[in-house]
Amino acid sequence: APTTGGPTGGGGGGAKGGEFHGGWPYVLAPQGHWNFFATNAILGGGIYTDLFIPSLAVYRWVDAKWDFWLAQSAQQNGDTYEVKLRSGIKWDDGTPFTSKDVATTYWVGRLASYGIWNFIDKITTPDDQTVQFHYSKPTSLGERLILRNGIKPDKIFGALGKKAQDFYTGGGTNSSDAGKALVAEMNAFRPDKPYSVGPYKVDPASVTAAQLTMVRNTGGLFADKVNYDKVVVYQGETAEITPLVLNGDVDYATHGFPLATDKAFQDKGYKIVRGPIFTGPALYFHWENAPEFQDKRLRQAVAMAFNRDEAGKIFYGSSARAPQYMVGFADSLVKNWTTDQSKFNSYAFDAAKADQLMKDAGYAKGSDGIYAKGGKALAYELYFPSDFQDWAAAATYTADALTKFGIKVTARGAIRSTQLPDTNAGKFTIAMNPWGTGNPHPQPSLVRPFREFSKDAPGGGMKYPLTQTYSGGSINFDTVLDDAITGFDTAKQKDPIQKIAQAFNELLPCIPIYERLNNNPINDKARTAGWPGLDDKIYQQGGGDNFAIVMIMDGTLHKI
Amino acid sequence: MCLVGESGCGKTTTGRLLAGLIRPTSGRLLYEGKDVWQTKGADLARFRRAVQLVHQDPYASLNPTRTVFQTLSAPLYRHKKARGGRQALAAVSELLERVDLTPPDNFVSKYPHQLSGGQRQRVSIARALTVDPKVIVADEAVSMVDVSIRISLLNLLLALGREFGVTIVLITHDLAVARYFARHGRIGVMYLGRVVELAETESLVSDPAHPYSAALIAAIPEADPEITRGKKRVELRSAEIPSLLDLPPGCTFHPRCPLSEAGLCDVKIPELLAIPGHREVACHVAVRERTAEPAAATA
Amino acid sequence: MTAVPVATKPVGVGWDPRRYFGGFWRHPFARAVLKAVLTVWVTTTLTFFLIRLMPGNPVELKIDELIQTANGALTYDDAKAIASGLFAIDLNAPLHEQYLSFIGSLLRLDLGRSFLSSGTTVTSIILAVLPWTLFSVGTGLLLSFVAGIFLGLLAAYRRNSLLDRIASTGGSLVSSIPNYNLALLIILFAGVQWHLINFTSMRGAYTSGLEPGFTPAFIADIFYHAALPITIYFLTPLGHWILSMRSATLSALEEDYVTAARARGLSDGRIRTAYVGRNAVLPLVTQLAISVGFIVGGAAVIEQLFAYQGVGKRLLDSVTQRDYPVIQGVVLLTTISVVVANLAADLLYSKLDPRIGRAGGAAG
Amino acid sequence: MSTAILARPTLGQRVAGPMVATFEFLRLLATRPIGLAGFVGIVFFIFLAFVAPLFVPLRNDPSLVDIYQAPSAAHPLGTDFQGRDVLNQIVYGGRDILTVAILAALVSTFIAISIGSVAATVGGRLDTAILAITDVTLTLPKLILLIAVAAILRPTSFVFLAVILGLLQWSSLLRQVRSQVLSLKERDYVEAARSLDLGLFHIVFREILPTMRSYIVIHFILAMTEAMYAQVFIIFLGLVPVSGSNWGIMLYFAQGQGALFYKDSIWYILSPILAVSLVQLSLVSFAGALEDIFNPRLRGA
Amino acid sequence: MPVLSVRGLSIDYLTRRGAVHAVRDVSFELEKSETLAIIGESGSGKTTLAVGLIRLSPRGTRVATGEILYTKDGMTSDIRKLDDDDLREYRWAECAMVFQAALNSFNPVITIWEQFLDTARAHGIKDKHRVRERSAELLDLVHLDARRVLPAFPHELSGGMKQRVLIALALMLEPQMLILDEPTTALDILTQRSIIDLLRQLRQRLGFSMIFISHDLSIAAELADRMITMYAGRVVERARVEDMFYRPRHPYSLGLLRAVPRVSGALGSVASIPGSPPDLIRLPKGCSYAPRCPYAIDACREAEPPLLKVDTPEHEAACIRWQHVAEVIGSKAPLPVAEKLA
Ligand SMILES: Nc1ncnc2c1ncn2[C@@H]1O[C@H](COP(=O)(O)OP(=O)(O)OP(=O)(O)O)[C@@H](O)[C@H]1O
Ligand SMILES: Nc1ncnc2c1ncn2[C@@H]1O[C@H](COP(=O)(O)OP(=O)(O)OP(=O)(O)O)[C@@H](O)[C@H]1O
Ligand SMILES: [Mg+2]
Ligand SMILES: [Mg+2]
Repeated sequence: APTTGGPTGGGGGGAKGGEFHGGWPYVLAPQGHWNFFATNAILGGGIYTDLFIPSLAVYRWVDAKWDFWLAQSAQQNGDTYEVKLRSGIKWDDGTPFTSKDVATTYWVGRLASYGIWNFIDKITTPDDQTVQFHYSKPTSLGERLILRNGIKPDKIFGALGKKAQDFYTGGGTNSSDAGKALVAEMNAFRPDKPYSVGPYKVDPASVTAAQLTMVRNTGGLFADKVNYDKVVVYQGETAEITPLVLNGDVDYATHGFPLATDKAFQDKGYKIVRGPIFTGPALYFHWENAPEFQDKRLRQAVAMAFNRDEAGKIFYGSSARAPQYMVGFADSLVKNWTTDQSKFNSYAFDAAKADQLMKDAGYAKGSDGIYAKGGKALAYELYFPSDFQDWAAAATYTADALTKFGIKVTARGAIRSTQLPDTNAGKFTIAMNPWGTGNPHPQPSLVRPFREFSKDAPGGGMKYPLTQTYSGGSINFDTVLDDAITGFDTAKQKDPIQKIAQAFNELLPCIPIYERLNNNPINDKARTAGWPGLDDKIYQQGGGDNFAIVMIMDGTLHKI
Repeated sequence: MCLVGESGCGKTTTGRLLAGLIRPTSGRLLYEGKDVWQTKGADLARFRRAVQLVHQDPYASLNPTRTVFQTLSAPLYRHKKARGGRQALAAVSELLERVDLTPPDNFVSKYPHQLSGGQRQRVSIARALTVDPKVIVADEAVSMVDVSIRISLLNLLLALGREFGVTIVLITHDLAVARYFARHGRIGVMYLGRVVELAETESLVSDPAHPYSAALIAAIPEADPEITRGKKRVELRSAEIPSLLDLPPGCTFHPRCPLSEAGLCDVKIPELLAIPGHREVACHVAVRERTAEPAAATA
Repeated sequence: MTAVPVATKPVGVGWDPRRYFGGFWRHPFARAVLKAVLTVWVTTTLTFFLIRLMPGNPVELKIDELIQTANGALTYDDAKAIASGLFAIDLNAPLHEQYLSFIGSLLRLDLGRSFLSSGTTVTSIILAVLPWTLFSVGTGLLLSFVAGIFLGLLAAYRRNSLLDRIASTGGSLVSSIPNYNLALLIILFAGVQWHLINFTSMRGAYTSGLEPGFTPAFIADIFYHAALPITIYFLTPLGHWILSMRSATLSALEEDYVTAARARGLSDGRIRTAYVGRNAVLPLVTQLAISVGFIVGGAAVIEQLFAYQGVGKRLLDSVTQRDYPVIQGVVLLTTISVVVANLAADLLYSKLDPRIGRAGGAAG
Repeated sequence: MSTAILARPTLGQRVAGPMVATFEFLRLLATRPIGLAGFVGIVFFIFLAFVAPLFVPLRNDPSLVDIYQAPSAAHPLGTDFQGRDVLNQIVYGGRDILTVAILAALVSTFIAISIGSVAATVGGRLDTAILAITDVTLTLPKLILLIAVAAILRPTSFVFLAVILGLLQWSSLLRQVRSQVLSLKERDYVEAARSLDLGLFHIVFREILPTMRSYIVIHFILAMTEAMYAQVFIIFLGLVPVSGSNWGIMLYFAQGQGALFYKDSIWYILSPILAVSLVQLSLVSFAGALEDIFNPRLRGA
Repeated sequence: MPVLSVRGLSIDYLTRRGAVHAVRDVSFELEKSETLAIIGESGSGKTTLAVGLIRLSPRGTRVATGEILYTKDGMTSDIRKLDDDDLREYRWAECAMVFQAALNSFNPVITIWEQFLDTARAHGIKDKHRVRERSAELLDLVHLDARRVLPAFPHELSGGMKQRVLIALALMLEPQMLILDEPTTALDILTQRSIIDLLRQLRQRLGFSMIFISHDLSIAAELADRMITMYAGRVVERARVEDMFYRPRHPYSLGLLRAVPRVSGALGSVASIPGSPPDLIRLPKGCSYAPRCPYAIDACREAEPPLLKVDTPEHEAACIRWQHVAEVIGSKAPLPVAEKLA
């Protein structure tokens, strides 16, 4: 994979000053806090953290290359990944940014189970500007795991990092009691104020339930590049943010807006960005509770029996589409990661074909439904998370459509916090759970049906047997999934991925309904300018590498 | 038989006790020689039926949601005195005629709110009669009906007593009513939950033995200006009635009694004792004065 | 609006607690306190066990959430490792042990820590939001109580007048619309359709960046931000107060002591306040306390809709996140505040009604 | 004595009585326009929810080209986010809501009446215990508890939901029933029935409960409003597994799908709001009128 | 000059069923220091009349006709025409009233002292000390301990105490006139006796006029100088107390007297009046007592008889058969007095 490339993009074309208004559902103090290793940090996990605890680099999805942020450059030397850091950058309290900060971030991150630690065994800092990651299990996933974590200050977390480093080098593990205690200590740690090495820093006094303000951090990364004096983040989920966007208070929002809102935005003249998210809902069949679907023909029939494209469009309009290649990861990854797309069936809506498949499988269609040979009518419940409004819409649509097709499906929703434990525990016949994930590598997407919702789920999830037969012979998904990420040579990984993709496409362990595109409104009339045309490739950014942040950082966006 | 006494002195309680509706804290209630509260089930029910209560308030004693017929027929059906509507109607009509609600047809399907106080009281009496009681306890049965029709109700009760051999115990606070009703019987005077004097009516009225009875008779206003204005008064020592929760020791009347003797009345509770003249009285002084050998009587 | 309950006979029925509690029990306030403690205990225990009856546990949810937000940066195993690290409590211990340790720490006023933010105590979370709910609910409720009392009294005095009709019909109309519908209607019409109010600027409890303190600017600001919730808390029970006060006044007006006061030549003002008003208000005081419980509960959806940082919104969020200690804590603390409101009402009632304090019995 | 008279009290009570009573009731109701409107509203909504679906075909096919239409002849209340007819959903969405409300009211009224009258009649420790429990439940913040309970117990069927709602709201009625029965059982006519040895059954069902009939009816109606409020409340908050379609779910989706903010979707979000509010309004005004009618003291001039 | 002179007063209650003619064409006079008793069955309009005299009739009441003339210091005014302030002054300062439900006449939530104070203030007495002295004095008059009673709440007093407190309160402003509506009905006999004695003493000492309402003849016999018998809203007989008891001229008065048994003396013959009073909305034609009257003749059912002077100038009865009644008493029906004289 390419590991080169300096910062690209505009670079401060516009005038300085002005404000940028975004929205994010952050958690308020005291539950919200400034320990970004633990959950519920204020703005934690959100795109805006990049503005004050930026990562080493950000990924340019369409170009498939890294744009360096805190890193100056990075290099794979054998089993060692070496990162050179930018110099002259200071934390908001004046401390210079060094390799210690990076090392501390990853040592403490080990307590927070940073994924990279599955593949490396140590970090070294030969000098203030250099950090080395030593792989014990080489993997092509590693680069992203290293480059996309926000860097936290050694000054605040150093003590904890030291403890962690000593503990792990002494052979400690997270599962030991001492490890647990250390993890608990890490989680309970509460820095008393925010910190920043990025262009902006959060003004703690401004944090209310409604909004918070970030002001310039003069010594930070890109401090001279960014244009806005302030970044305001409005707090709230979709329902709370919608009126703000309509009111013109918010320049850019990332929430998943329903169609009505989408339309209202368009009426207001906002631009709507429809970038990829690489994920969406899928139908999962319980292997034992709905044994009829062990026959792949039935699953294939279901995939064709209803208009999956429309199921997505109900909520998102043009921000959703049924995947072309039903392979378990996003269409946009297919070209790069598979060798032969010709045999991928798209399962386009075709009731007649579906009928035929059902007939082949031995089912008869009566006037009021489809019957098995024994005369048993097919009837199921589709268990969906009711608080995911987009899914809820798709679920009711799907249930109605399948019922119309002849398989009686009743949609039953419960909030995610109820539905997920239930589906994990296998308490369903058909469930709606996600497929795909926002990683440029397809393997993490493929993990979901086979491991997350089946093998690894407490209670066994859908209980899908991982050894199956398909046209290419027998396949054990578990081992092939491991093969797919081994080594640094991504070209070599294409074979196992092609194999899973083909098997997935034939067997349909789950039926992806649609792939969601985001529908981010951009208000370029109130405060912000510099947004490229909607066909710009920047909008194809995925996986949290948010384009707005990228464009704030590189100075593309500016005030009107 | 009549029971008189001031308000709150326990007349109603006594009435309900008699009817077996409440259990005595101590002592026994004998019916046909048996202790009622020792009997069980059917016997107790039989006793309860034998003693019926007619309540004071004509507006509360009938269920407002039930017609006269329903009120009267329920016990008839229940105790198998009537089978089927026709029999019940006949029986009900007869009862109504008996209590002078004529013609019965006018009354059977009326609800209580369509009746006057006197008529309600008659229905109450008729209801008591459905179970052929041996005793009817009429608790202030006439106090709340108009003066003008009281006497006819009393007469009705008296007539029922005569005709059917029912013993009627009238409870009242109005001595005049008691005298009228029990002119051939006896009157019991109650004070703070105890019977203080029990005597034949005329002798009680003309010559009360207990100081409380005397005070009561002297205090009653009469419907005759000359008599009432010329009456002799009994001066009480206090106008306050003690609380039932905190009864004075000894004779409960002693704090108010003009005859009270320190060291006796405020210490010892007087028992209801027979004295000459077919009467019983609960007063140390009266017993002493009216009995030849007081020592023997108290022994 | 309930029919006047017929007084019970408090005397001599069955088990006499006086025998066991002696003089202490006889004091109505002591009884109210005992009842309050019992209520709190029951609620706490109830939620404790119900929560443990839930299938699944928060760890799974956390894993799901981590995977969703990490955008593939986490494998399932990593997420699982992180999530397990977050949860200090052992959900597999025997229930009674968990319960005892829970009650134990409760007695030390320790409500535990948030599952999802293990460095934060539940107490601090709730203390950060409860005051806002109490402030908005309290203000709304008191305003509506006062207004309702006033209008109800007026309506009763002008019985069958236009004012009476408007107040009692309008009141019952507003009261029968569920509060969440009312809130939606306000947003829909006053906010979105007619642009009467800029409700987006009213979000939160106060304006970002404003220094909290007892300054006029800050106080005006918190009222501005609480205006919408307060409006709802004001409107929803208003009709109930009007109608109750109206009927209480009507029956007070028929009391003999009112006629007697008139006969004594007392001024109308004095009769209206000390004789009619005061007696009519008495039964409403208890209702006021009970309605605190109702409104704090109803506040959940109102706070959600108006983005107000109260305890109700916190509860809903905790429910979605399965943050057990916080759910537990919120239920406990709201119960306590409701119970305290009840206690206060009992106390107030016995102050206002001399028949209670000394005779005992009727309290509660 | 003719048989006609014979028929009057017995049969009369069963047939003519109720008819006369109904007539009298309607006459009294007619003098209270608001109560009458409430009554008409209830009848209307019961018809709408339970009878109309038998005649109006269900039209829930999504149609993407028709979403968020403003009211028109074809869709008198417009269409929803799936292009489905809103009026049709209103017609079909009342049954569950009303059924749950009625069931919950039945549950709570049943608990209140049975336990309340038992407590009052039996007395003693049982009564003390019941009273203590009632007092405690009375002070519980019920909606808070409901949020927790609903989230935790996940009522999947509407009977279950109704039971939960019913279990949460019996306490105030129980206390009132108990004190009513306590005072009623001291009434002279109940005492008379006891001394006439008419039996416990007769006393409870013929003497005591009938006098409380109006009272129970009113409280049943009020319990319905309470249950309906709470039910829509938790559905709206998404705390109850949603299945099928009802006004609460409509509201939940309408709000979630952003109908609040889109100009053409007013009718979509307004419809369930109005349906729920109108039912509540009808119930409350009818109960108010009933109270007026049944309570002669308030009847007044 | 009478203190109070009522002329042709009629009071109706307006109900849905129609107007209840509770008081019809009532006229009477109350002389200074005299006690007038008004007796009659329940529902005969006594309370309506009494309340009407101080213009306190409840809502939905219509005073159809008549005047209530009140004289003080030679000045006569019509109560019906007083403005609000004068009316308030008239109430209690001139004419105090003890209500039928006297036990509920106190506001339960404020102390007796405050209610005394309220009354005083309403009539312009601002000086608390004076009020306290005066109340103590009055309570002493009714044999109560002011130190105990004043700070008490009403529920802490017994019925008899409340009744006495109310009488004390009534005397506070030294009214010329006291209206007592069944002041002793709810009390037991000994308490009743003490109240009666108290009233008699007070009247002797203070010399106020008193209207005493009761359906209990015996109390009237105790206290009254003159009596009025009311039936179905009308005054049917007006007489000095002895005349009323020993020489009644209206069959209803006679019936009432006969319906009451006695405690002392001979029992005599006692009898109820059959039937019940008429519906005051739809009154029968003619004499409203005719349906129950044993002496009624056809003429009685024709027209309502006016009050006729009988025997003495001070004795009036609304009966065209009054002579017949006189005969009956004279011949057949032994009245108590006849017995006593015999
Ligand atoms: N259920 C009860 N519980 C407690 N005390 C009671 C009860 N019933 C009656 N009492 C008390 O017992 C005493 C006697 O009451 P009871 O009703 O027998 O008096 P009474 O002589 O009938 O009075 P009245 O003439 O007013 O009817 C009273 O002091 C009363 O307060
Ligand atoms: N507020 C009212 N509305 C309608 N009718 C009334 C009202 N008050 C009293 N009445 C009727 O007016 C008539 C006279 O009532 P009033 O109270 O004056 O009688 P009373 O002689 O004082 O009776 P009692 O001896 O029972 O006190 C009765 O028939 C009564 O039913
Ligand atoms: Mg009694
Ligand atoms: Mg009267």
